[in-house]
Amino acid sequence: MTLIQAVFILFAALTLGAGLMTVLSRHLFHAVLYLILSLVGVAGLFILLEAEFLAGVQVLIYIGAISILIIFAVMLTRGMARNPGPPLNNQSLAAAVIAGLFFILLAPVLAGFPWPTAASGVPADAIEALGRSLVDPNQFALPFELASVMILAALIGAIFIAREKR
Amino acid sequence: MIPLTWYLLVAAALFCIGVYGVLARRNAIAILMAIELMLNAVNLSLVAFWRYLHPERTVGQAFALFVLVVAAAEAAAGLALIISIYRNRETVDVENIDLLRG
Amino acid sequence: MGQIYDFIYNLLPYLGMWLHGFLRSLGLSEEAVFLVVGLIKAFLLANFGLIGFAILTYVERKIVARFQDRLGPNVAGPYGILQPVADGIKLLTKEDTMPAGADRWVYNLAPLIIATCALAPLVVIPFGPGAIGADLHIGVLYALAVGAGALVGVLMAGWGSNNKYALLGAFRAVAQLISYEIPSVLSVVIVVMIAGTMSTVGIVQAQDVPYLFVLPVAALVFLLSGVAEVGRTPFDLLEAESEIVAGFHIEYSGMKFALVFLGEFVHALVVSALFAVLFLGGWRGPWLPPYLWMLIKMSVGIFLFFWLRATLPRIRIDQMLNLNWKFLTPLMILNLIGVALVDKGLRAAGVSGGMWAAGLFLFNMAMLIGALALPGYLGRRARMAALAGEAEAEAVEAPVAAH
Amino acid sequence: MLSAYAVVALYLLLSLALLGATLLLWWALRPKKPNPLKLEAYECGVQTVGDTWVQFRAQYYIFALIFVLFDVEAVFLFPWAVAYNQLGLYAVIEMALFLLLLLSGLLYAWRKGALEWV
Repeated sequence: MTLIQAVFILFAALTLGAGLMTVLSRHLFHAVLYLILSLVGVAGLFILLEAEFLAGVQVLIYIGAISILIIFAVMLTRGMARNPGPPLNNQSLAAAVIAGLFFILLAPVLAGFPWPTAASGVPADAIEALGRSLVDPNQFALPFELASVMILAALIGAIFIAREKR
Repeated sequence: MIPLTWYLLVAAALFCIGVYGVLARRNAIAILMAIELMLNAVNLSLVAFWRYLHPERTVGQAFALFVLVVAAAEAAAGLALIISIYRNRETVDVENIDLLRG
Repeated sequence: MGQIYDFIYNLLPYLGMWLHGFLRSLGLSEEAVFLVVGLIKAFLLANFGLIGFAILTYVERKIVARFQDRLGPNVAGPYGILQPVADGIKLLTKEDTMPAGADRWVYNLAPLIIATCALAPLVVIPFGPGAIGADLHIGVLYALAVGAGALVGVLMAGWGSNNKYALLGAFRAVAQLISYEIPSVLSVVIVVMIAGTMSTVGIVQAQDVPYLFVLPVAALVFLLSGVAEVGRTPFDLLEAESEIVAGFHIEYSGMKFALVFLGEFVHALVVSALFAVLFLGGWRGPWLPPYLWMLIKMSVGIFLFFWLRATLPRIRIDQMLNLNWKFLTPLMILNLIGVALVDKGLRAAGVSGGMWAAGLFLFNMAMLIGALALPGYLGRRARMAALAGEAEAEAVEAPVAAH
Repeated sequence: MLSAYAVVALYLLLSLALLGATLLLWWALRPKKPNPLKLEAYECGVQTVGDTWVQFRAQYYIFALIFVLFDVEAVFLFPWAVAYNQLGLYAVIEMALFLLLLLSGLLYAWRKGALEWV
């Protein structure tokens, strides 16, 4: 096993272990912290995949923003955080079976399929190319503007819902 | 070199963990977190395919970015809904939020 | 003479070359040499942060004391220069307290996370050509992203302490930090746009004219939001001693407190280093060696922080949020669009070099003056309207009173 | 590219280790005289009243929400900014449209009073 594979296994174990703790953790605040840890693992995997821009974005958005939002929500609904009942509902066993079966069905397909691999490496100007393609009318200009509309919709909707009515 | 299948297996496992969380947790915020895990699994497989199949094209990274926007919008609006429900019903347990009108 | 100057000027590259040759002569492979050099770099950088923290505590007390016509620390050693050592020994012999009901792991890990996240951006700060921990393609994005990790540490500290003030302080701190992240990210985007790269080295190399004189609005906003993110006066309401005692780190004692404190000071160091890299031209400058220029430019930002702290009172939380969301954020968005359009226009007209810089500078100054005049005008109009309304109300009431 | 991140990882681990070492040194040196009074929550010496879970304002959430959405927008700006020098006017206009849409969202929040603290 090479060093890089060892690093991969480390990050994969971090991602999966922390992810598992996220869904199992009794305490909601701890679940958020495990979620953050899991997202750090995913950022590490992104770096191994040489998608450094996405790794940075992952840390900036998921850890620096979305998880903060989740923690705020946890604190605002703290009545639940303080005396958590059983974290799982009565269909948890069935859920485990479904998720496990799903993985068991999926894994051989993924492992067995002969994926073609490109010989070329990541170009040095990958981020630049991404920027160009985002505003290129033949590529992602429309989704790009729609993303803005979507953010706007989420902003207006969420403010409308969460505002304290006076 | 790491085989592509390793990444796909990790992504699949993460996705299944998310599925379990969505199905089994009672707290609405916890369900939202499990959804974030699933979105991350999707992103991971998108980026892995990008790296191994078409690193010279930008489509993988661009899609991962759009997934990120969806995740952020979903978290913002979803949590706002949960807070609003908590304010009215004093609970965020999805077992108790089963009426279409409060 | 020339040789000595050359040696001092190129001290860091020479050291690097010597180290590389020395390690190779020991019979190490190229990878092993890379690893050892990386380790040495990492060690030096981490110690730069830690020693910088020790020096800054001393310098801050001295400077603030001078502003207030006091002497500052002057007992430990000549001019009190050993004060940081004394502080360190004191903190090392303090008892550890953990409040009852604290969340054990969360409470104890929070200071480590805060301090590490504050130290992390130092690795992309260039101290000269080639003298950088790691020249990442996403340099400034990395610095912004790992800085955001400290937010989680703050929330962990607030939650784990099981204390009202700590939790309130953490909420306030995070509300402030996240608000001011937007203008600072936008000003960084403007710099990235003009420089055409996110690498810190690339940004320094692109600055033939320091961006302070090309993008003054972005520079000012970056500095202002930097002050706010570090949480120093006038934006120190996240630890307002007189309101919520000390904020999120109220329950920490001894070395754990020192780590939180270290986070604050190193963050100040990092912000001023980033300011030097983004707007002051980094290591570039005449005569003096690059690393000295970098240190001088960093101390400009640091001195500004101390100056502000000694001069200004604390602002209220609503003022803090209004300044950010109703002024800085719209201003930066419009500035971004404006700079992009003016730059494209100037380039289309074939203007380059000094004239290009002057054009952007003039545009920025016009925008700044306009932006500063507008709230003043609106405020005056609102006040006049309110006064007129009062006068009218009196005029209506007066006959009733006479009656 | 990965080698640069190896240095970053080394640096992060090393600074964590150094900070951890100071904590260990402290652990070895510090006095240990436990006393239940010392473990009470510090509120300036006044006896703690009630719960730690004081009422929080939903306003905090609103600001966090606006922040998240603007942060996402900033993330789109970065690759665009890197490519900016090679792009024509149309790219600037597209980005201006993108930003002005968001600015209108901010104005909506302003008009609705969501940006007021009190």
